Amino acid sequence: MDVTTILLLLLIGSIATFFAGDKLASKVALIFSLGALGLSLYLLNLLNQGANISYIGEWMSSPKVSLAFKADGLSMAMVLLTTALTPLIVFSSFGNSFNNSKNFYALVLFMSFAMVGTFLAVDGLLYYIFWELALIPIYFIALIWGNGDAEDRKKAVVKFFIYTLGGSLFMLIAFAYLYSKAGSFLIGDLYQLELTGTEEFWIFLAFFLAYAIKIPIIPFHTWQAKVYQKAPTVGTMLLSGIMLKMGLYSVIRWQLPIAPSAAKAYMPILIGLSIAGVIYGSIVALRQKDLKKLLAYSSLAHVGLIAAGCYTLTLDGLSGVVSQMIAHGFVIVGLFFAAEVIFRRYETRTIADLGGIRSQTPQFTSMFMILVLASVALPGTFNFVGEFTVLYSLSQVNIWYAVLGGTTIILGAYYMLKMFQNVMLGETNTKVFAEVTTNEAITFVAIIAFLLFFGLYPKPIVDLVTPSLNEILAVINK
Amino acid sequence: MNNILNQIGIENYIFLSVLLFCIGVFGVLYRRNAIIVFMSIEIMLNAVNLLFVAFSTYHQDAEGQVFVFFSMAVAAAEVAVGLAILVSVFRNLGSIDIDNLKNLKG
Amino acid sequence: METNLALVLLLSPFVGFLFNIFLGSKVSRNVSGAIGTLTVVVSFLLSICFFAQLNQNGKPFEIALFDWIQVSNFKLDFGILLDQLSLLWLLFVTGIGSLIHLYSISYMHDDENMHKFFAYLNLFVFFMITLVIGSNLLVMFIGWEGVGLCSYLLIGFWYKNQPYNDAAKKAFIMNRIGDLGFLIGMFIIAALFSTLNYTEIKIALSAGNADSAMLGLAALCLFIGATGKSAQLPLYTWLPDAMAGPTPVSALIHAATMVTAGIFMVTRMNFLFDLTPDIQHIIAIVGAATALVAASIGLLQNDIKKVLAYSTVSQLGLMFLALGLGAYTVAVFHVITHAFFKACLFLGSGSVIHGLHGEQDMRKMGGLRKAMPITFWTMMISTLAIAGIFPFAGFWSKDEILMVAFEHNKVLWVVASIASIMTAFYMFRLMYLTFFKEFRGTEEQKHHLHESPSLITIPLVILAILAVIGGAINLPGSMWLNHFLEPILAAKHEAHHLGTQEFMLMGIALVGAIVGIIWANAKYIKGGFVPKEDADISGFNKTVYNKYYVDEFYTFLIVKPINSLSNFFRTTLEPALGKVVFSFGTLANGIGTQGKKLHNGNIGLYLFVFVLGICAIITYLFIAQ
Amino acid sequence: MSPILITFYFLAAITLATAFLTIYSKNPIHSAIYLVLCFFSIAGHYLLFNAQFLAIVHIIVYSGAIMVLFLFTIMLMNLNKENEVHKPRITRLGAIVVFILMSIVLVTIFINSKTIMGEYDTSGEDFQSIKTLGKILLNEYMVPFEFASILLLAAMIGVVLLSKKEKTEKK
Repeated sequence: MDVTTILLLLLIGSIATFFAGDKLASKVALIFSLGALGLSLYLLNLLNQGANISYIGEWMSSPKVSLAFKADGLSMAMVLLTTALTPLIVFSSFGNSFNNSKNFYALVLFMSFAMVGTFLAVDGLLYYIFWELALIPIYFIALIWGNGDAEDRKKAVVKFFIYTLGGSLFMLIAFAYLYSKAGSFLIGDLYQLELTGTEEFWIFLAFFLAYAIKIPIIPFHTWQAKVYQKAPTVGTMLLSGIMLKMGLYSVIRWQLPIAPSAAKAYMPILIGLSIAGVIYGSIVALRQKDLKKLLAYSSLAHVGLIAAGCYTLTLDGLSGVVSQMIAHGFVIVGLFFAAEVIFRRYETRTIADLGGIRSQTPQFTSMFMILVLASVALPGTFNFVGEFTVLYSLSQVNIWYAVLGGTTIILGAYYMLKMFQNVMLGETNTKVFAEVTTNEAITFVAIIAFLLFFGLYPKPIVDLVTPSLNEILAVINK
Repeated sequence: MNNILNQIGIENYIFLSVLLFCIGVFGVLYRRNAIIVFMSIEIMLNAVNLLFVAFSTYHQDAEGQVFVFFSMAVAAAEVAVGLAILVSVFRNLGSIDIDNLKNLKG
Repeated sequence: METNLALVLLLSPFVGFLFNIFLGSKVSRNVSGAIGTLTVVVSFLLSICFFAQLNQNGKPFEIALFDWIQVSNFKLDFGILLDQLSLLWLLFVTGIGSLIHLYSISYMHDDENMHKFFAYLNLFVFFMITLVIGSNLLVMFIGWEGVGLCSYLLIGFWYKNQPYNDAAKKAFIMNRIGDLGFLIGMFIIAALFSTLNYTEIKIALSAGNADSAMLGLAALCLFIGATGKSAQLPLYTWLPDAMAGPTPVSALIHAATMVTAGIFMVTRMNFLFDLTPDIQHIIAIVGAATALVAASIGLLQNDIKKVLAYSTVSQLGLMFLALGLGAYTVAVFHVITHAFFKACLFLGSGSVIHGLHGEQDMRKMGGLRKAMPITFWTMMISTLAIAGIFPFAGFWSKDEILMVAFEHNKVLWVVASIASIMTAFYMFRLMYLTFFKEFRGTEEQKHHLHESPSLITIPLVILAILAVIGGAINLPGSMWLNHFLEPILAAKHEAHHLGTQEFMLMGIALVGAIVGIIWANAKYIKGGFVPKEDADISGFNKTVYNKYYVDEFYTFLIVKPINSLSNFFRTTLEPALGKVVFSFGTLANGIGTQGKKLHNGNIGLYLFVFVLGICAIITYLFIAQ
Repeated sequence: MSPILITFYFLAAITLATAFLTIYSKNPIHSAIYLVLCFFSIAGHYLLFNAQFLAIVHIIVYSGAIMVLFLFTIMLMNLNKENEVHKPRITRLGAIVVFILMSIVLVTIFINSKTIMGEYDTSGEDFQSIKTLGKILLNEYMVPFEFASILLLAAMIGVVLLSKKEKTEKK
């Protein structure tokens, strides 16, 4: 039993969904994604018992590429994030009807497959293939099932596709160079490379371009808001909940250990840029008129803080980053789902057209409120654990980083509460807002329960990732 | 058996081939008539064949000649197809002036 | 056993919250209110038990429940610490909390969302207890943010009114500014001592090898946190706006309990502040300035609750003055007495508002003495207490603050005294305008004037009694509070021996208060003066009436720039960045367009280039060899 | 000057001259005839090397088959008029320049590469008689030989398809 079974299950699920036909597609997708969740939990259990669930096989001899999937705590945490969010995302879309839903759900599962592959692969080229593979389904999801004017959408999505693809090419170049030095793509061999300062700088820069665009760190974020707005909510959830974590995960797994001295040398710039993203994203979010765009910029701000945590190169920073990644993944999916719930009833996402919903739907209000509060990192939610640890690690590097990064708790509260006030509160809206359905409520409750539970007891996740982060830090500090 | 090159020298053949080849190139560039251009290509092909045979003798090895044999086979096929294309071009355009063939424009 | 009891003490209000939020709409209003009240009473009773136990054996009760957040150099657990300080706070938080819950059953009876009100109120008590009984700073921070959240929820309780929501949002964000300070302070402390546990910090500090500059910074950051929560300069502006919430909320959260969290925190960390005299100076100055500024604004306010709000800010300023002077016990003493009489005043004003069906403008009140005798008398007692009249509770505590100030710094003493005189004036102004002379409201309101039901008056009476006798806990002779808190606050301040100077100071304070009362009496009773309409106010009065335009100043200085920056980013910078990215695409397109011209379809040209290319390649290969 | 050398110069002169005239003649028919002469002279060179098999194949394929094709095509298109418009002067000048450049490049390179070549040796073995070549072709080069036939077959089919008159257009 090794981790490839998850990959296989998702791939088979994707194919099965495609052949299940339009009527059954969503249910088949849900079953397979739940299966993947169960399987990854089982594998996690095996890992905790000390079993070897990695898989290394031959693939190509020249260039020497192997099918290497390694599962340590960090990878498993990210895989679990993916496999836990996928059924949620699939389930959350039960209230929508899509044309050609078999293609749609097959693409969703396929994307999940590619993302899990990215998190597991430890062979550079294999990782790169999965990394790019994940881009293809989201391109079609956003392009075909998106909303708004088709021309506008096409422009935004194509820009996103080419932009991220262009960034990744630099990463490919870096891998090619590393291969020429090491004669192998395996991560262990790449870790052991002795690179000169100049080489490290260029490799770091190449990785940085790929990841900064994917994460996104300002000023590489321009694709984000439009795509989030135009993509269908499922696509937005996949993008913001999981896909941008691919970038952050890769920073930890690939960029920092391969080019550690560059990371150390440019730490102030990197942290500065990330924190600038925090403040910039928060400020831009203040005056957004579209609910999804506002959430997109809030995501930009939060991810900026996470990236800053990555570049502190401390154990606290990295473990905080993992917690915050998972927490943010859940909360942003929840928030986008709330936007979707509103859209299903009011057919609009313009904040100015909303308001006065609270009096009609107490349940939805409470759940939305909790998600908003989690997003502003109220103590007791998992986000607080992550944000606290990240800010703490920043303060260890330099107290001013923590002060500047900490503005997120002020500005974040400002724009989120302003949004909540304009969307939910005020005189009762003239349009009827139906209370959430059971399906919708289940999605919300699952997310909220997760956030609150780990907010009070984050130990399992921290314990899971700490050993692997220590290994990576050992490589960084060697 | 005497090596013929003892009396002529490989250089002479090289120069001959080079000149022949360059004449072919010149023809390709100089003329507009597609048939003449085609002939120039044949000349270039022959120049190369000649060199092959010369070196085959130089090395006292048959490989070169075998290669020439195949290249002749290919040349025959190529000429047949090329001329057929020319015929069909002529049929459609009424001319085989290569300056008229501008449909490849990007 | 003790652990379980402590957990019950903590979780009982939370159970009330869960009940009310999930089942509150299904049971009747009275049941929901009763459950809400009962859960708090349970906590109160348990607090008494613990208090009695502690009084007996003097040993604080500390327990770590489970590991929470783990960072590289230390672990944070979810710990409970029940010592003298936290139990003192627990007693009055749960005690006054119970009374106010009781009061709310009647006060909120007609509100459609009554069960939610009780849910939030219970949640508030839960978080307040968490804040108080945590054994480390981070658990305090949970409560700290949690009470901020409840404050947000309760200020915006009438959510259909957008200005109320604005006030709620403002309160939350102002608090968060302070919270950031708190967080940073925690980070510094954690970096210095690798722990956030109070006892461990204290031990580490007594080793005395910490960098004093960093300690100062940590203390300053924590104090910034306190200014946010306790509404001190420059972050006080949210508290008057917070009066948008229902009156019991103002009484509980914005007068008696939550706003004293800052004082609790500074007292908790007294060992840290004692080591940083510079920061103590800052605290004292900020406290005195706040007392004066808020009192002066209070002089001219016409909204009955706003007057009380500014009075609260001013009194909190006095407490911080005491803290800054190192007189922690005095501050705690004033916190407790203030909790009694200010809660009583707020509840009384709530009773008035209830009687007038929501009218809050004092210009439209007057002559209510006869219609609402109990409310009048209880409020009168509390007013005397807050004005500092012998022998009411406020006299003792305020007098101690003034005495401490006199000992340390005469300027601060003068400022504090002026603030006290102003307090006496505006409080009696409030009483005169509300209860004396003729009724100035509409006929219909006059017709409906009535005393509030007993559920409202009973808490008033209890609180009034406490306002009378509350001073007893720390009378200059016995100094019970000082002794009780001695294990926590290494008694720097020996009890004052009652000498001539002390009696003189008491006399001056008393005279000052009486001057304030006479001044108010002369103006509003004898002069029959009624404040003018908003439009008619002019000159300096207008500046004061408009709160020195501080809100406008903040809007102009911070909110507007951020918003216009946001607009600038959104409309200018974002598209510009987008264009930069797009320019790569445009560049590629341009190369394509130009390159297209080379492909003109001229085979001759292609051949030329081809041959030249061959020449070049051959030459290159040859030279390269 | 040995007779062989004189023969070589004679043949070389014919080759170059006829090649040049092929390109230079304005009448395509003349070009074709010069080309035939050129091919014959090249066959002569082959004979000079004693490569009888190639010489004969060359004459059959080039002078026979290919030239016939050329001539047929020229006749078919009725191109025996000297009506070709010359390219612009600049192009012709360019062609000459490129011709010279190419010659110089190639000649220089061959001259410089001469040092690598060794002595002319005589192995004494028979390496180019028809018998030997036949053996080599049908043993070592069996597969390519067969492929060559397939190529020719394919070319044949292609030519038939290409030169067939398209009927679809008329419909």
